[in-house]
Amino acid sequence: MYKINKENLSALFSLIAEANELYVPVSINGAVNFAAWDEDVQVDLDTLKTVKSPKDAFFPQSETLYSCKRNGKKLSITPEELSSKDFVVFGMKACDVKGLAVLDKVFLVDPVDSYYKARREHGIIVSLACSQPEEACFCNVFGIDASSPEGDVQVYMIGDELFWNAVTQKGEKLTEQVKSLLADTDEAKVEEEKASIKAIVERLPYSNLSLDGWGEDAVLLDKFNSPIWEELYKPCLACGTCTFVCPTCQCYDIKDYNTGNGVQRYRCWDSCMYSDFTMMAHGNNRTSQMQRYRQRFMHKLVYYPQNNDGMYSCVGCGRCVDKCPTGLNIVKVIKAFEKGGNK
Amino acid sequence: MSHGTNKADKIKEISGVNPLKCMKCGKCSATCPAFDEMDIKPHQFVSYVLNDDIEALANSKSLWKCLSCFACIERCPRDVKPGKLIDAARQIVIREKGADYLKADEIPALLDEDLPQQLLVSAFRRYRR
Amino acid sequence: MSMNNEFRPKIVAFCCNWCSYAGADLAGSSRLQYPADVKIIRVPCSCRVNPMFILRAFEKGADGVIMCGCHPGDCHYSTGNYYARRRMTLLFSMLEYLGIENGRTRVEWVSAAEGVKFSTTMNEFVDKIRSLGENVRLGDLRCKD
Amino acid sequence: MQRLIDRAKELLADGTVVRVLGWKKGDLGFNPEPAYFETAEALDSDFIYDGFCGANLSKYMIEASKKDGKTLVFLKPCDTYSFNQLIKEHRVDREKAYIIGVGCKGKLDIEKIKAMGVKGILSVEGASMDSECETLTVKTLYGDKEVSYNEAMLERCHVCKGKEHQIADEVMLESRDTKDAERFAEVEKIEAMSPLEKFEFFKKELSKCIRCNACRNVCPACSCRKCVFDSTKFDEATKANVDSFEEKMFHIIRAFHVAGRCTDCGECSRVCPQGIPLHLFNRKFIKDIDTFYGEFQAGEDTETKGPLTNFTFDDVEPSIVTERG
Amino acid sequence: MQRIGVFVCHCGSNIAATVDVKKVVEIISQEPGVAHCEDYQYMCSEAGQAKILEAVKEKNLSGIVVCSCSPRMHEGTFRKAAERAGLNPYMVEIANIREHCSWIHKDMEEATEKAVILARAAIAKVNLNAPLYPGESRVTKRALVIGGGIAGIQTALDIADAGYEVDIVEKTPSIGGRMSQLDKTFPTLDCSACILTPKMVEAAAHEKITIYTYSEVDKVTGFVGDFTVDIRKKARSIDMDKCTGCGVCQEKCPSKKTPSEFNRGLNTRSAIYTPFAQAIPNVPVIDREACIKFKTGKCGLCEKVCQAGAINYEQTDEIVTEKYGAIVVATGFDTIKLDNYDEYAYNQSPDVITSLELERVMNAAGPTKGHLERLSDGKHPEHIVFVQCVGSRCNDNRGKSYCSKICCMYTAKHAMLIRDKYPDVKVTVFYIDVRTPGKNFDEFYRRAVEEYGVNYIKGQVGKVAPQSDGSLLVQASDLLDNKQIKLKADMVVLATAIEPDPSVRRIATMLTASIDTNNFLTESHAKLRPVESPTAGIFLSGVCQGPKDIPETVAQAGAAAVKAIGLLAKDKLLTNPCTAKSDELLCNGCSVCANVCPYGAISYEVVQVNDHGIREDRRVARVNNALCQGCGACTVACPSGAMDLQGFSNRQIIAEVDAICR
Repeated sequence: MYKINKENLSALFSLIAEANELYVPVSINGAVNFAAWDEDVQVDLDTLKTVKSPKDAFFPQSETLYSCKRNGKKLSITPEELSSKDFVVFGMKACDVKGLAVLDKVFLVDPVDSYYKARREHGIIVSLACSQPEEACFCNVFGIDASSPEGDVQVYMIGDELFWNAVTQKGEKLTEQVKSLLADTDEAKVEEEKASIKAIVERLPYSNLSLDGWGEDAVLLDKFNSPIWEELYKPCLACGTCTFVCPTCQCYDIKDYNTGNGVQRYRCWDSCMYSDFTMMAHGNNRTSQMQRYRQRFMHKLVYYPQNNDGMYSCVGCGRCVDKCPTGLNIVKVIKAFEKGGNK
Repeated sequence: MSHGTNKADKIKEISGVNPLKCMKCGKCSATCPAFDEMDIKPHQFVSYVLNDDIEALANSKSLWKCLSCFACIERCPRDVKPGKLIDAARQIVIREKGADYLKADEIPALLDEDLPQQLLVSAFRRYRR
Repeated sequence: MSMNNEFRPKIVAFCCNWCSYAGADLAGSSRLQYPADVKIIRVPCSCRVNPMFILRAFEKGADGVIMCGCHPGDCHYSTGNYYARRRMTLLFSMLEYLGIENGRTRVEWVSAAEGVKFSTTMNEFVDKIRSLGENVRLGDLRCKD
Repeated sequence: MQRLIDRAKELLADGTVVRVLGWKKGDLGFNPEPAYFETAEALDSDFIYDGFCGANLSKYMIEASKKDGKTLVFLKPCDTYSFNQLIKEHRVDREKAYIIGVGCKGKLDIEKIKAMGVKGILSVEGASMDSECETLTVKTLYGDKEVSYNEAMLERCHVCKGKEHQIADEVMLESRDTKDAERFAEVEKIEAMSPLEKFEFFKKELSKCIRCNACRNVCPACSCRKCVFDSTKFDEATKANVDSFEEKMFHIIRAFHVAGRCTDCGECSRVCPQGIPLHLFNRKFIKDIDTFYGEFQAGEDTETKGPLTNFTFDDVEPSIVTERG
Repeated sequence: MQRIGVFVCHCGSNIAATVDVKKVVEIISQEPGVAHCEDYQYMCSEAGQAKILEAVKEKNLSGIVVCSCSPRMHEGTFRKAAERAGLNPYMVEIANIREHCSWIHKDMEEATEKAVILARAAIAKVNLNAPLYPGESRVTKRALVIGGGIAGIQTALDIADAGYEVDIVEKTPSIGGRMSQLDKTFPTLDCSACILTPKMVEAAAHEKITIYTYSEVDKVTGFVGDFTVDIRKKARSIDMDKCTGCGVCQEKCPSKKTPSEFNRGLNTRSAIYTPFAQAIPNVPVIDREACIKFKTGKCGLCEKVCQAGAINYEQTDEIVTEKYGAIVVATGFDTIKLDNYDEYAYNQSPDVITSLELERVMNAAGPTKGHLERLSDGKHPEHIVFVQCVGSRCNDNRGKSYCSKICCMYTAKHAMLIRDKYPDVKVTVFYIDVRTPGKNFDEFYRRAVEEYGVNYIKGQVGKVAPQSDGSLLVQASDLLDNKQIKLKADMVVLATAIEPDPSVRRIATMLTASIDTNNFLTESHAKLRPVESPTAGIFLSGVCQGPKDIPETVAQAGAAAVKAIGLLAKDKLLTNPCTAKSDELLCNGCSVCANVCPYGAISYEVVQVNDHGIREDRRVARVNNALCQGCGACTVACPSGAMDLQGFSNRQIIAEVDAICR
């Protein structure tokens, strides 16, 4: 266990950035999102949740897959180079880190997504414990411990100090790189902080949310055919906010961009809330917003767990609770089914 | 008449007049109150400029007989404004003689709103002598 | 000309079929020169010009976009250019508001008889764009390579 | 609020309407959602109308107009402009709506309260229509906080268009005058910037855009069945901003397509998850329209020609943009 | 993907001198989609077109790009060639590498590069072209002539003689127009009335001609072959069927102070009046602004004296709606106002008159019964001065930049007539140029000088000053003598510039016919289509198109008639297939497109749609192809992109943009 005074954070970042690309929560006109660090950005480690989850450090909102260039009637194709430089994502929360585990089960199983895999290999996670969990948080419902986030290095912000605890080999390596700035310390203060976080988590409004009737054991068709969906979806605007702020949503679309002299094929996040999601030549297999709305939550709470040994593809970060323009969210879905006898 | 090119251009520049627009109607001469005293008549100013014969214009009596009353400018149907041409010719003569007591850019400061333009023109003439 | 490194802007000119395109034809038959940087797209009427076309041109690398139509009152379709005038006024104002140099867009009314005006306008516009330099504020970087 | 519930129950009971479109209590006390109610019981247990009911329900009337029977809809003064505009565009059916114009004391923005550093909010007191609407008491995991009602209001309420409903079958509850800022002040501030400052300002704001389309989808004027950015008609279909140009394209065109139709209801800015002041685009068009073509407020009536479907022979030329500097 | 053939024309050296045609072919051959590319000397020639036919056949082409002159020149030619080759004619696009490239550039490298880009844009567009098929629209076999002067009368007679119905709309109470105000006509000196009146009578009696006098065109909708026109028959206050034209009412009318329009205000008329004795119809109108009955409610004398009982004070304006296949504009001219020409003292002295006023003075039915006398004191003039080019050929903003064309000749006529009738009167004409192109025109002018002793002086009049003795001091220059001269005259006659009748602006707007800065209607082509407006179905007759004299007017009237007859003779017209089209699956039914459509071509209907499995009733826009003229206003107004323009679709234009910016 090491520590560093907050005053020296800038030096720490600077040192990390010498050998790695560095992503930190950055505030732009009040909105905090992960972004590349440089000396001019306004780092914000106090805001609990970034608007977007940090998943796009590993799975960017859009990325080029390959480029075609045209020369007369000839085409040449250049695949995009895979990520080859180490990068550090500093300040991911327990839920965000767990979100990657959800993505891993999608992108790292056969067929492996090489773009994602390369980023996972080169990505070093410095996770930050949540000293002040907020009302929309319910990570504990999915067995996540906000006081002890996974990652390569765990850090704690306590008072004027940041405590640094390398967990993995990658973490050790990073620690070596920045050791000059770190001081040795014991774990007493960190243990105190953990207890304090746990106490707050127990008082969270959603901490007792029950997942009974969902997950691996859910009766799929009962849930699918439930009339409750009809009532739930109506305010939905069909925007993509919930999916784009979510740390676990992994759907993407592949599109071509005509640059004039060729084409860049890129992929970008898609949202199952959109009417043209999975649009095919014959049309769309989900024709109503109710079906699209149902898809999102069935996927998070039923399909994904049933395909992945009971692992939910929700980590309880509560971003959808905070950001839905019409006040809809996964908690309301779970509660509605609970009220309706879970069918 | 090779001497004239620059001067003719200068006259066009100073006056802002395109003498090619003249359709030779003679309304300027018909209007001019100083017609009888002029050796070169207002409608001829245009031809002299067109023919680059600025020397003759400069040596003419007309140059100093023009009252700058602007009747020809007012009446000209083609926007040719012989009055402006003669005025420009006058300026050229004055400048050449180096008797330019006032520099053009000093004038605006000396102007007041009530001062008639004609006075200014005749002032130029008077100071030359 | 293209041998030296002089900036050669890409300029798109939308011309209505009835007046401005014919005006451009007249400029041509009168042999009135204007730079080859200007490329004309024929549209039936200035009211056919969608703001999306103009943004698209910038997206794909244009440095300036000019729209020409019949003089107000002379529209072949009687009212098209009046609508176009409002649309372009608002669009240009918005571009200026977003910090895009406001000389990059222009509207000029050119009749079929105004070949001279057409070529003068194009010369002026090209000069303006050359003085503004390459368009970096409104374009898609992917189209630059 | 009880009066609203009672009146809605009456109208349901006497068959005037078959459903009620209003707001339903959220689970956190400050996240109500738009909802339909078809029974008295549902109204009794779930209906709410307080400072957090900012959602403009007029756009939901597009779908409600397709349903059988009349829908009772609660519209705040500013929402009625949108409803009128939708009538003008044949998107809603006046005959299918029973409109209760409901008073408004200024709507609250939970994001503004959070931005004041208030964390872990459990409940907010003082947001009800019966309260004085001066101070909010915010109970949080980390203690109670007091917040000024006005400071927690949405931007749009500070430039409120007024307490009058533009269309309604009846009006209930008092409104409060909340206007304390100039509508175009922010736009003017930007207009006064140098081109580079403007460019940097919008670049920064738009860099936050994640193209979630919330602004578009919530907008009562953006009611296209299929948006141009979702169709192939212009070859401009995009799902994510890959290049900064695409943010500009999207937001310019979004604002342009609603120019002259936008009532300035402020929903776009309210719903943006990244807090982009999207109204600055729409309001620029409104300001320009007012300046160039005479004052125009979309949604004041259902007949007047919109400024972009209208003209005068001596409209200003586009060169005005360059000439005024 | 299309299989595109690209044909690059040399146009002799017009293109090839500046554009490296071979290089264009070389580069364009490598463009994707280009299955054939060749160049040729003259693509528009028979041999050139044959190359297209051959290539289409051999290479199985589906689209064609011709890099040549302006599409305004030969688009039609190449479309026809494509059609002969078995392609849809709308699968052709033109890259304008002559007017827009070779003719305006000098640097060969630059011009070649540009030609390639223009060709690419055309290729990009044609890639998205789809076959288009013109629709058919019917032709209403009836023509409307607006204006009942000699131009309108002649056009109407010619059309009617060909067997088609014609309506004349004339805004004054009688047909006849300016010609009826003239005394004699040059160069034959026929009496104007003697040659005009028979034509007026013939028109009135013609079974195919309907004349609406004291009427105006109120509204025009529709398009070539199928115009619908509202004609406002202004309340005449006379029952035309009952009136016998006896004239008693006019005699008895106590209100006689209104300036006579027909006599150019030189004398007065009664409130109930016919403009002149030979008026057709010979039915008076009541000028309600002058009529005592209408002003005060009292009087009613005319009603009392009218034995036919034709007076009807209750009459109101009546709107007649009629359909026409063709419309001829013959709105004629007026003289310009002289308010800005103080130097001629027109407003100061009654003895300074315009030439048109002199016509009335010389006319036996005019204010002086044909006696030449000063209007101020009735004295016989000793010296008359004519001033030419008053307000014509003026570059300032007081007059007109053009030559009014008729003044030289009528001034010679006036001078000659005066000298003939009153040899004692001295006549001086001040001229700038005497313009007499026309058969027997110069001879006529020379006779005035040589036989009648008219004194022509080259020089313009600078000033006319009324003197205290009632005479007029005319100050002018004599350019040939290089003298300034001052003459004493008794009358001054101003050859005032003519301008299109002010009513033409409103009419042109209604017809969507274009008009130039001088308010003359624009012809479709200055040389090759001089009597057609660019707006299909609108034809031009007389001075509304440009200054002209009577023989020219009559000739043009005949030409306009022939063009109209050519149109009316067709049973069906092919419509432009480049019309707007709405995608009903995307249409919001918001009406914004209809709001900007100048032709009322868009309507709405509720239809059941199947939107990818969702069936519902929707209000959607429908475009009437016969009405749509393809301007595209709707396509931009439509936010969803549901409305698109065939032949100039969003994607086509975008493809051109992309190709140019690439």
